Formats: sequence, C-alpha cells, structure tokens
Amino acid sequence: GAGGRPEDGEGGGGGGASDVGVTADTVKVGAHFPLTGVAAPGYSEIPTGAKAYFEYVNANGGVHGRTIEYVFRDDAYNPTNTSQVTNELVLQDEIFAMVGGLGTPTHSAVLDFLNGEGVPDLFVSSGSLLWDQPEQNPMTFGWQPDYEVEGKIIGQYVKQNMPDAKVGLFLQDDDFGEDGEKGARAYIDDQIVAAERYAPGNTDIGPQIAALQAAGAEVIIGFNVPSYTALSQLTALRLNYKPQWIYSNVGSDPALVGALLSRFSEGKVTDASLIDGAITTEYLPGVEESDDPWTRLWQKVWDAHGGEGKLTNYRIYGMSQAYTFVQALQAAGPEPTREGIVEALERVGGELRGPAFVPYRYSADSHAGLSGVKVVRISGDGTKDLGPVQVTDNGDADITEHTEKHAPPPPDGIPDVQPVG
Amino acid sequence: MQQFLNVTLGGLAQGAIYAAFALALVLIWRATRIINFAQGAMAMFTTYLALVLIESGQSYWTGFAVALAGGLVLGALVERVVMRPVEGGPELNAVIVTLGLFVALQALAAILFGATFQSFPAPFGLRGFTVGGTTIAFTPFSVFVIGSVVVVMLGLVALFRFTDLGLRMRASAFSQEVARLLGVRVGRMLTLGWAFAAVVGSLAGLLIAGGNLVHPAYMDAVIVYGFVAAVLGGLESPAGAVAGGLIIGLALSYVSGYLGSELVTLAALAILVAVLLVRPHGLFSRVAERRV
Amino acid sequence: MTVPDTSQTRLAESRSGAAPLFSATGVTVRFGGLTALDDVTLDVLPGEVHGVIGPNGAGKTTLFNVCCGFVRPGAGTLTWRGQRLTGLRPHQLAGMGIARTLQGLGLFGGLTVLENVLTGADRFRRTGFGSALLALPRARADERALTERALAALTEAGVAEYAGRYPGSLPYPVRKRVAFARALAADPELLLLDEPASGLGAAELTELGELVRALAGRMSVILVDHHMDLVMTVCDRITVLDFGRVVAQGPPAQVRDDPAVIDAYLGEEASRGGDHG
Amino acid sequence: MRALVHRVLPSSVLLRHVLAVLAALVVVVLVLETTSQFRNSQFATMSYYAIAAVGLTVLTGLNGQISLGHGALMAVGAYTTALLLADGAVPFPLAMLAATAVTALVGVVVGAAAARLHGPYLAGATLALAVGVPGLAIYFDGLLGGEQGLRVSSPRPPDWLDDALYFLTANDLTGAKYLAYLGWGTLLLVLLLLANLMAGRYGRVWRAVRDDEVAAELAGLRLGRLRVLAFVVSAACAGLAGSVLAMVVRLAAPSGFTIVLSLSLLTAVVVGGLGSLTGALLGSALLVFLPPAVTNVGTSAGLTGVQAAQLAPFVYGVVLVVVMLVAPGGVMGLVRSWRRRGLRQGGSR
Amino acid sequence: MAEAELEVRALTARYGAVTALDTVSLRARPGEITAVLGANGAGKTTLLRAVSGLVRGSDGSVLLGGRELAGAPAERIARAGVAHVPEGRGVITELTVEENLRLGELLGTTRRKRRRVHRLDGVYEMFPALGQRRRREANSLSGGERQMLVIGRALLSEPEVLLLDEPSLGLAPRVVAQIFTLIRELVDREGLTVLLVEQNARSALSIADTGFVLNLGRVVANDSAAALAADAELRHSYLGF
Ligand SMILES: Nc1ncnc2c1ncn2[C@@H]1O[C@H](COP(=O)(O)OP(=O)(O)OP(=O)(O)O)[C@@H](O)[C@H]1O
Ligand SMILES: Nc1ncnc2c1ncn2[C@@H]1O[C@H](COP(=O)(O)OP(=O)(O)OP(=O)(O)O)[C@@H](O)[C@H]1O
Ligand SMILES: [Mg+2]
Ligand SMILES: [Mg+2]
Repeated sequence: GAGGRPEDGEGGGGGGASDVGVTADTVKVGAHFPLTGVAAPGYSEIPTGAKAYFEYVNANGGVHGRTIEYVFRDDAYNPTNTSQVTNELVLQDEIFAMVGGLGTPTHSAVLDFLNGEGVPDLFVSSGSLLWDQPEQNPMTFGWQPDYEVEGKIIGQYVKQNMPDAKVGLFLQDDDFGEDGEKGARAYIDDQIVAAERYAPGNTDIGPQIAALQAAGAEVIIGFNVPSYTALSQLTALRLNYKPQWIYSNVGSDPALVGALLSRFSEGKVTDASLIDGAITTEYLPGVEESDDPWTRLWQKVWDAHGGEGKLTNYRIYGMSQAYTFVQALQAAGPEPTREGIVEALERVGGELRGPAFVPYRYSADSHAGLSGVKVVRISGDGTKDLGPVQVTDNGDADITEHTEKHAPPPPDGIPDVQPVG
Repeated sequence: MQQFLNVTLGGLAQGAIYAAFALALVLIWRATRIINFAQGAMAMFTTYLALVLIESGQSYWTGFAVALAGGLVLGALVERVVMRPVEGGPELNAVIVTLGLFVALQALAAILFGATFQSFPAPFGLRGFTVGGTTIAFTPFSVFVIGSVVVVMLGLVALFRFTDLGLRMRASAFSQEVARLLGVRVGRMLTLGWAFAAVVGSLAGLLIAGGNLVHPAYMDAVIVYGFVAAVLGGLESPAGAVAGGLIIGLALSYVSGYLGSELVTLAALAILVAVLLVRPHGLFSRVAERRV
Repeated sequence: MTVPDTSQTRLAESRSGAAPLFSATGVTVRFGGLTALDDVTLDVLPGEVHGVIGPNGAGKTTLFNVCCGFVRPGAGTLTWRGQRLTGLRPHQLAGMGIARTLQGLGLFGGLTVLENVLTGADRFRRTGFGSALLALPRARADERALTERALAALTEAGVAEYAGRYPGSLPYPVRKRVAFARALAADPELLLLDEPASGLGAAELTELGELVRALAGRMSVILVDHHMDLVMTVCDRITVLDFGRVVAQGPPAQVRDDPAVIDAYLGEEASRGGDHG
Repeated sequence: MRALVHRVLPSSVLLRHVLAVLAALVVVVLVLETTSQFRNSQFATMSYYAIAAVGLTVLTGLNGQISLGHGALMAVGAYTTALLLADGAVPFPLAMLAATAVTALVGVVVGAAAARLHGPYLAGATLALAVGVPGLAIYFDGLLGGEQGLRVSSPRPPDWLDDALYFLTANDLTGAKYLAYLGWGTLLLVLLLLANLMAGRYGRVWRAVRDDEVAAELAGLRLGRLRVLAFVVSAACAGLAGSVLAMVVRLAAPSGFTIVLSLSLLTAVVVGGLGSLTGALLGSALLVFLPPAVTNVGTSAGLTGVQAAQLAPFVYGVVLVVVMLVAPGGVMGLVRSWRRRGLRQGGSR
Repeated sequence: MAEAELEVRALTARYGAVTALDTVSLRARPGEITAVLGANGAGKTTLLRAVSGLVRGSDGSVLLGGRELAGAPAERIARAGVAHVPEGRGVITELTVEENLRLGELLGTTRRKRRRVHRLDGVYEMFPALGQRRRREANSLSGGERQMLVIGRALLSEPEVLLLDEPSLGLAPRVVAQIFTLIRELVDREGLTVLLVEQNARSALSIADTGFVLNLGRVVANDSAAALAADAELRHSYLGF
C-alpha cells in the first residue's frame, strides 16, 4: 500500500460494536461550556444540571446497563479554547459524543472537526440555524427552538394582539439578534419603528434604550441575554420609560431576572420585580412551576444528585438535554455506535417526547431542534399562558397550534425508548 | 432632542464611573509608578465583601464602609506581600504581577462567591429626575456618583499639590534611593499609595455595582475604559483623569447612540490614538522635557 | 597634572586662514523666559581643539544640543564645511561625520562594550535588513568590518580588554573610555566632548589629555570641561560663555588672564593656578 | 587585530542557526511521532502562541516597546487567512504569506503611531487596539462574519507527505499532527530568521534604542524607523501566528481575540524571560499546558467540574506572581543564573 | 552644638565577588572636615553609601555619637542626621527645584533637634541660579545646577554629619571655591561633621583637617591634611599631584 501500509485498514469512526467512548459498562460523553470569565454566570450551571441527571440515570441502572460518564470542560466562551478543549475531549478523553456544547461562535469552531472525526455532535446549546445542516454537518443536531422560529411566533403574537403598536427591537448584535429579527419581521415588519443593537460586553445600553424611547416604541422585543434584560429594565427605569417588554426565552428566565431586579429594592427606593408583566416564551416548564410533574422530577433529581446551590432554569435546561440524550442512546440500541445514534435520531427523533412542550424536528433532512414555543406573561414568580403552544419551521412555514397534550415524565423519571431496528 | 439629552446625561454618568476608576489608576501611578491592572479585580473583591454584608442584613452604608476599609487593607497587603519585591525592578515585571493578581483574584472570587449574577443595591433612587414633565436619564444615584468623583478628585489634587505627604509619596515613586536619603520612609509611602488607591478603586467598584449586576468579571469593561481615560488625561493629573473619563463616557455614549454600539471600542481606540498623536503624554501633562 | 606641552606642534595659528570646518553664527536659544544662548558665534577650524568654558548654566551643553539638533535655535545658523545646515536632526550627525559624548555617559547597559562601540560604527554598515534576516555572507562580512573598526576604536581608547563585558560592571573611568571609543568608532571629523573629564582622577585626566591631543590634527574637537588645566593645556582656542553670551574668545593664555573670565568663571584662586576636580 | 575579530565573532551565524534549527526539527519529529493525537493538537496550539510570542520578544524584549495589543494583530492575520482560504482557490502557504504581509503592513501604521509613545501611554494605546480591532469584524459583518466569525477549512495533509511519513515512522499523519507539523515548521523558520536578526546588527541597534534613546540617536540610529521596524517584524510574526491559529482552530471570530489573548502573550514573554527566544517558547508552553494540567489535577482531587475549571486561572495567576517574585528575570533568567553558578562552582574561572 | 562624631569600624562591603571595602576604619570629628581620597574605584563612594545605609549586607560598625547605625535602613540614618550628597544624580528630576528643596526642608523639620539654620531663601541666595528656577522641573537644570540643588537640599535637612561625594563634580572653578569656602564656614560655625570624598586631592586637602587615603578598598594612609599633602611619596602613588 501507499507508504507501505497494510492494505486492510479498519476504516474511520464507524463500525464495530464497541465504538470510541463506549465500553462494556460505560459511555463517555463530553461538552464545552464557559465556566470562567464573563459568560460564566448562568451558563456554568447548565452542565451541573446535566451531570445531576446523568448521575440519576446511572443510579438507576444506566442505559442498556452502561453508566454515562459526563466530562465538561471550560472554554471561557473563547473559540480558541473551545477548539483546544474539544481536542482534549475527543482525542484524549475519547468521548463517544459531544452533548450540549454551548455557544454559537464557540461551537462553530469545532463543527468541522467533530464532523470530520465522525463524533456525534448532539444538542448544541444555542438557537443558531447553523446546527441544522445535515448534508454538510451530518453529525450535528440542534436542540432548543431556533431564534427564527421563536421570532416568528412572537411576531405573530404581536401582530394578532397589538396590531397598532409601534414596535422596537432590542437585539444582541450577532446571529441571535439577527435570526430573531428575521423571524419577527416576517410578521410585523411594518410595525417596527426602530431596531437597536448592543454589542455584547458593552454594558452601557443607555443610548439604545433612549433611541427606542425616542422612536416612540410602545412594544419592545428583546433578543438578548439575561444580563441585558436586567440592564434594559434598569435603563428604562431611569428614563421612566414603560413599554410592553417582550423578551426571548434566552433572556427572560423569570426566576433569575425577576429575583435580581427585586433585590434592588433592598438598597432603597425601587419597585419590586420590574420585570413583572413582561412577555416571553417558554418551551420547558420552569423552576417556578413547582407542581408541574417535570419540574417535580428535576427537583427530585437535583436534591439527590445536585451539588451546591438551588435548582435553576439553567440546570433544568441541562437536565432536559441530558434526558434527550438518554432517549437517543436508548434508541441507538444495546451496542451504540456513533453512526448508530445519529441514524436513530434521524429515524425516531421526531417522535421523541420529553420535558419540552413541542416535538423535535429531527429527520434525515432536518437536524433542527424543538419546533416551537408558547407565549407567556411573567407574573409574580411564575408565568401565565397568553396563548397555545405553537409550532413552526424556518422560512415560510406557517405557524400552527400544537394540540398534543404535554405528557408527564415516566414514573421512574427515565425515558424508555425502544432501540431502532 | 430628548434623546440627545438622555444620551448626553447617560454618557456623563458613565463617564463619571470611568473617571472614578481612572483616579485610582492615577493615584497609584503617581505614588508608585506602576499601572495596576489588578485594580478592577481588587475593587470587585471588596464589592463582594459589601454584598455579603448587605445580604446578611446589614445596611448599605455598613457594606459601603466595610468595602472601603477592605480596600485599604487589601491595597496595603498586596503592596507589602507581592508588589514590594518587584518595585524598582523592570517595569514589565510589575505589570505581570498585577496581571497575575488580576487573574487570580477573579478566579478566587468565582470560587468563593460563585460565578453567577447578583444584584447590588443602590443607596439612592434609580429613577430619573423629572424636569418639566419628562424624565431625564439622570438619577439621584448619578448625582451621588458624580459627587463622589469630584470629592475624590479634589482630595487627590490637594494631596499631591499641597501636602507634605503627597510630596513624599511622589519622591518615593520617582526615586526610592534619593527619597530614602532624605529620610522618607519609602516603604510606608508605597504601602500608603496602594492602600489609598485601593480605597478609591473600591469606591469605583461600589459606584459601578450600585443598582446593577455584579459577577466576578463585572469590572472588565471598566478597566479598559478607565485605563484609556487615565491615559487620555495624562496619568499624572487627577483633573486629567476626570476629564478623560468624561470625554470617553460622552464620546462612547454618542457613538453608541448615533452610530452603533459595535463601534464603541473602535471609537475609544480612535479617540485615544488621535489624542496621543498630538500629545504623546496625554491631555493634561506638562512636560518640559530636556533630553540631554 | 602633566599634559605634554604640544604647543610647538600646534597648527592652529598656521591654519587660522583655513575655512572653518564647522561654525555656529548668531545662535540664540530661549527656554520660556530664560535665555540660554544669546547670539553665540563660534568657528571650529579643521584639526583644532576648541574649548568652550563658562559658569554652570552658561549654555555650554545647550550649545552642543543646538549643534546636534536636539534643540532648535530661535535664531542663528549652523554651517558644516561651508554648507548651511537647516532642520538638523540628531541622527544625521553620525553620517555627516560629527560625533558627541554625553555629559552623562549614555552607555547602553544591555549591550557589551564591543556592541556599544559597534553602534558607534554603525554608519559604516553597508548591508540592509534582508541580508541580516537571512544572515547572508554579505551581512557577516559587514559585521566583521564593523567589528574591526570597533576594536580599533577600543584599542585606541585603551579598553580593548573589556570588549566582552557589560558596562554596568566596569569602573567609572573605563566606562568613560568606552563612551569615548564609541564616539571614535564613527571616525568623525568633528568630535564634541561634553565634560569628558568629570569624575576622573588625576592619572586618568592626564591620559585623557594625551588622547585628545593625539586626535587633534586628525579631527576637530570641541571640548567642554571645568577642569581648567586640561582645557588650558589641550585646547588651541577657547570660547568663554557667560549667561549664554560669548564673553571671551582666544588662545588659552589670553583667555586665562581675561578679567571678565576670571570674574565670571575662574574665581581668584583658580586663576592663580590652583586646579580642582 | 584579525585574531581578535575572529575570537569575538564566531563562525557563520547562519550555519550555527541552521544547525540548531535542524536539531530542533529532529526533536519536533520525535516528539510529535511519539505523543498522542491530543498532545499533537496541544503542540499545534503552542506553535501559534510561540510564533506570536517570539515576535513580541523582538518588540518588547529587544526594543523595549510594550504591546498589550498583539492579539489584535493576530486577528488581522487570522481573518486574512480565513478570507483567502474561503473558496479554496488560494493554496494555504500563499495565504500564510499574505497574512504575514498584510499584518506587517498594519504593523507599519500601528508602529508609526506607537513610535512616539512610551511606557503606560503605549500600553494604553495598544490595549485600546486589542479591544477595538475585534469590533471591526462586527461592524463589517457582511465581509467578516460578525460575532460568529469566519470558518476556515484547515489544510489536509497531502498524500505524498502522509505516505512519506508513514514510510519513515509507520504512523499515520492525522489532521492534528499535520497541523502540528505545519505550526512547528513555521515556528522553526520564524525562529531561524529572528535569531539571525537578533545576532546581527538589528538586534544590537534595537537594544541600543531601548537602553538609551539619546545616545542611540547620536550614533546615527533613526529611532522612529527602528521602532517601526521592530513593530513590523513583530506584527508580521503575529500575523503569521494568527494565520496558523485560524487553520488550527478552524475559525476566525472576534471572541477568539479578546484582550486576554494579548495579555497572555505578554505574560508568556516575560515569564519565560524577557528578550530570550527560548524564554518565549517556555512561556508559550506554560500557557498551553498549565491550565488543562491544573484542571485535571483539580478534578482528580475531587473538585467538581466547575470548581476545577476555576482553579486553572487561579493557579495561572498565582504562577505569574510567584515567578516574578522568585525569578525576576523569568525562567530563562533563573536558568542563566544557575548556569553561571555552576560555572563558578566548577572553578572554570 | 551637636557633637556627633562619626566612627567607622572594620567596615567591609562587597558587590558580588568584588570586595569594594575591606575592613575600613576611620573617624570623623565634629567641627572638622575629613577628606577621603583615592583613585577611581578605590571604594570612596562605597564607603559613603555603606555609612548612609544604601549598601546592603555590609559588615562592620558605623557609630554616630556612639549610636550604632550599621544595618539600619537609609531613611532612619538620614533621620538620625546624616545627610548624603550622592555622586552624580541625586536630584529627583521629575520634581521641581523647589519640591526637591522642600524634601530636604521636611527632613530638617522632622529632625527638630537643632534649631533651623538654613532656610529655602538662604539656599536661593547662595545659589541664585536655583532661585530663578524654583518652579522648573529639575530635569531642565544643567549639570552644575543640579549639583547645587543637591548640596542646597542637604543643607536644608540640617544634618549633623554631611557626607559629600565629589561635590565639585561638574561645577565651575569659581563655584567650587565658593562651595568649599561655604563648607568650611559651616563646619567652623556649626560644628558639622563632614566626610568629604574628592577626586581632586589637592583642593580637598586644602580645606580638610584630616584625611584618609583609600586604595583598593583599604585605608592606606591617615594623617592630618597638611601632613598628607606634604608626603611626596603618597602624593605620587595615590593622589596624583
Ligand atoms: N529644556 C530646557 N528647559 C528649560 N531650561 C533649560 C532647558 N535646557 C537648558 N535649560 C537651562 O538653560 C541653561 C543652560 O543650560 P546648559 O545645560 O546649557 O548649561 P551648561 O553651560 O552646560 O552648564 P553646566 O556646566 O552646569 O553643565 C541652564 O540654566 C538650564 O537650566
Ligand atoms: N554596583 C556595583 N556593582 C559592582 N561593582 C561595583 C558597583 N559599584 C562599585 N563597584 C566596584 O566597587 C569598587 C569601588 O567602587 P566605588 O564606586 O566605591 O569607587 P570610588 O572610589 O567611588 O571611585 P570613583 O572615584 O570612580 O567614584 C570598584 O571596583 C567598582 O568597580
Ligand atoms: Mg552642561
Ligand atoms: Mg565614587
């Protein structure tokens, strides 16, 4: 052979009952998250949630008799680091799959590598549209509803319920804001009077809010991260500007932001929970809905296997992703392979049901994640539904109501998906 | 018009915060000829100290006082333990030590206090004043911020211009050996310089945190603009620091409000380069340089 | 102190008709309200040693600074070999053939003695950045030529044995000589020496005098110093500055006895022949 | 006299450096062939840090100009590479050259502005550069891909090389290893050129300008030009490093070029030993190998993932402080003083 | 008057492997000028630096009026009344002329033990060049003006012991004569103890009372100034005149 190789090389990642990262009694998966630095607050809780759920599953016998080993590493939200830690995860830790790697620019850096190495790249923690490119990136799957879908549903809600309102957009200056804007404009392009963008990291957003106020926006749709929700509320407070706020799911986490803002009252003066009355979207039951059976499950898991701290929505997010991965692993059968799990997701992913109100869009042609959200109003510690759960897809796809009832978790809290063929 | 007013006022309030931070840098520069990159991290640390106290039920002002006192102690401690050996050595070594301190303190805060957002109370109202029926982006807290900055600036000017202590501190900073020969307790001066600067830094930290979110890296943006402001003003001059802070605050606010927030960092670069090309030692420096 | 009396061999008189190598005419410098130089005129003939003396703050170093382009005069002109110099910049000097030592030493602490002197010879380099980057043989030959010059200068200054040392570790007189060698390595036609003798002991002073005299003839020297017996013995002519003005000019003997000079600069005792450090 | 000249100027600089580089190449091959793929990828990472760090050594160590903005210059190189490699028409060596050239050009502009600045003013201006330049990528998001950045398809090993290496070592040439070879090949080349520069006239005059401006000017050195030249050389290295980074990371995005990167480079240079190329290499190794090692130690000591992650920067910061306190001359300073002590004890003088 | 005798006993100082001072003992009496002479590198500067606490790690004993100073930090020694006019660059160039002088004055007032003899105005009178440049940064001064500044500053600190390291360096002959006269007057009037280091042995001995000659870090001669000046052998081998 060329260079004197033996001819019968054993091919790439596929094949063989025991694939990389899988042993007789373990499956190793990994992820990258910002655990230090500016992006760490909040996001660093996600992997602790996932870890807790995996440990819960392991304590209950694992998946096909295998326990799940979960390794997550810090990338400080810096793509250069992401590339390094992903190398470490894939080449050194030899993970079977990447599960829930967080961030658009960060995960972009390892997209080619993971696909090139044939590592399943499941459930990226970002609503970017990048993860849904099955031809180019066959191993990569999105998870949360993408920002465009969310934008569309919010847009339609505004169109139907506030048809005459002047709308301002408050956008993070990256794909997050861009995709959300695209979705919203599909419905309310004519209502939008201003679109203000903030650069992440620049904490003085006074000028943006002042501009929205000057443009006379009565409704502001924010595609922003939680800290900017708080900043936007505080800035508006300073200006005595009281539009109807609509925040994307990412930025709203009522438990977090609400508690934050109410705490300002301890110093002096301000009102309790500024964020009360704001509108947002949901696709998972949150920590505040404490009698939802899913939330009860998460609480149970967290109490038993969590570390320090309380259950938060970030942790629920991580647990939900972990739950989805357990489903996928079950579907991949008793001898999971990297290709097998991808194939299983493509075949049955669309039918999987779990903590989310809406189904996934997984199929051979689509690696897009959850298909919709419901619009809710933040009130007190919880939320009130403003409409039904709605689903749609990217582009021109219509928005339809999702009528299927949200099923509670299985009694033991562990999914039971049958192996695919 | 109203937007212009609000962008301006917002810029002023923000500028005052940069100024507060720049003042701390100027103080430490004049007293020890070191740029303290750990200033922000030290301030963050003492702010957390205040937060812990406030959370445990103490009043804001108790927290405030303890944070300032904590700054004093931390500054002195840092000088004594880690800065002392590098003082008078190559200037880069001091830079690296402060950078290391910065990284370590930030990580330590994340370990001790958690890498999460926490809200920090403000002692005064956060709702803008109402003038003739419209609310402007200027709050009682902004007044407090600007007032504090002015007081600190005047204090520093007085310290360096009129007091013997200020003269001794400067002498120690410029030439340890000569200062020693003149009976100046150089070690004590350097410690004092760091301690004072850390107090001013802590104040800046509290002012930034007030009515805002804190997390271990919340000072990062301010460090950069505060440093830029100090350099702009000429590092030697407290008035320059305040002017630099306000210029940066206002300019960035206008750029952000009228051109786009993504241009803010570029604008800071452009302003700084433009000023330094004309005045390589900042706006307020008076250098009658004799080279030979 | 005994400097060999070389007055017999001095050529200044015979050359006085020659065109000056360098001249400053009507130079005036003000710093704020202070007039450091006031209409100063000075000619340096080829091969002569020209002393400039005067009280502290009289403007001697400033005059050097003007000659070197560090200070832009408010009025007046500089001429180099009959050509008027305008917009002179310090880095041009070496190329023109003018070298200067500093009142402080100005040695490069991070360079060895040899490297220090090599920078003095830098104007003779022929190869550029590209050949240095690739370390072409050309660059090596160039370096070797420069090193030869530098070693020659070091030898002339009597400090070749210290070539590999760093200046910081050397005794003061040796450092002085190294600075001197660096100036010599540029093979100047005009050498400006600013207080070359300060801090030197008696023995070194003598040797310095011999060295300067040995250079005279090969190049012109302007010498500023407060050591009167050095100045008086090595200089062909002396210009005396006081408060930025020229108060006397002429051969040493004449200047020494000028009452104005005695009054402003020498003082009674010194003029009686006492010298000091 | 001739004898003296020969004594102080040992035989051909080029020959000496080429031999050293060849020896280093052998070591690199040995190391890369015997270590795991992951280590290979770490070495690839180290190579671009090191290229930038040796460049910064020229600027800061030799010429005394502090730069807190080299990350921004790396960004220029990385984006240039990303743009050129985008449609696959440009071969990657050409892209690397172009990245170097473009960044060098940027270096001319930045260096010209910086040449008049000193100490903290230069630090401030370059810090603003580090923070400001990534903003460009967001402003021109159409061309530069905004926050998300540009993806880079990193070069794949050509078959002949794969075969040749297999023939030699019986190891496959993986992507990671190829990139590591690419990075280290580039690094060694850069080291060769910089060592040439440093040993010759430029190293000398740069140091002279650093030590005493006035005396340097009197010696006929043009301060401004030499400063700019140092900046350009250093920027070219940064650009090349950015180019390698883009290929190794497969992405050029603003969040990859934060101020942290610039500061890391500076710390690498100083901690390794200011002014020494070897020191810069050591410093870069510290940057790459220390944090994961600490994290792993933390995890095996029973810390949770999050705590272990926070431990890494903590330890890194402490190491910076401790090195500066214990060895003000950096690691190389320490080595040098050991060697000197060894000599003295050996009684060889 | 303060009668502070300065006594140095077996002082040894090293720079790395170089022994710059080798068991040097000497005594300087109040009301006298004690000259320390020797060629370049003899260790004169090191001696003064060791006395004023700038050289770390020296052995031996330095007594001021019987009180041990060796090992004390420089600032304490300065406060004890030892003023050191260092060789060369003793001005803080970034401060103004007046600020430099005020530092000396500050030390003088802290010392409080003596009545103030010197005032800022007195210094300006003594050195008119400084008076005209009060508000200028010392950086702008000429070499000689700097030297005047340092001497003036030392006087303002109201010392009991004055260590002068080549005070004539860079000064015009007339000013040198003036300064030497001034020092002599001070010593006679106030009973100062002066240790005068000079390259120029002849002029130093002309105002000194006693003298010590150093060579390679050791005292090789010690006698009255007149006797030293008269010793032709000594003059030839160590003093160069
Ligand atoms: N850059 C400057 N700014 C202000 N004043 C200056 C400057 N340079 C020189 N001077 C002043 O000009 C005068 C002349 O200074 P110069 O250094 O030329 O004196 P000098 O004759 O060399 O004295 P010395 O013998 O003491 O060295 C001095 O009074 C000095 O204070
Ligand atoms: N910082 C130093 N490091 C190393 N050696 C030094 C240092 N300072 C002085 N020396 C050496 O110590 C010895 C004594 O030096 P010192 O400066 O005390 O002599 P000096 O008599 O004052 O000479 P000069 O007349 O030149 O001022 C000399 O050999 C000198 O080279
Ligand atoms: Mg002078
Ligand atoms: Mg001496």
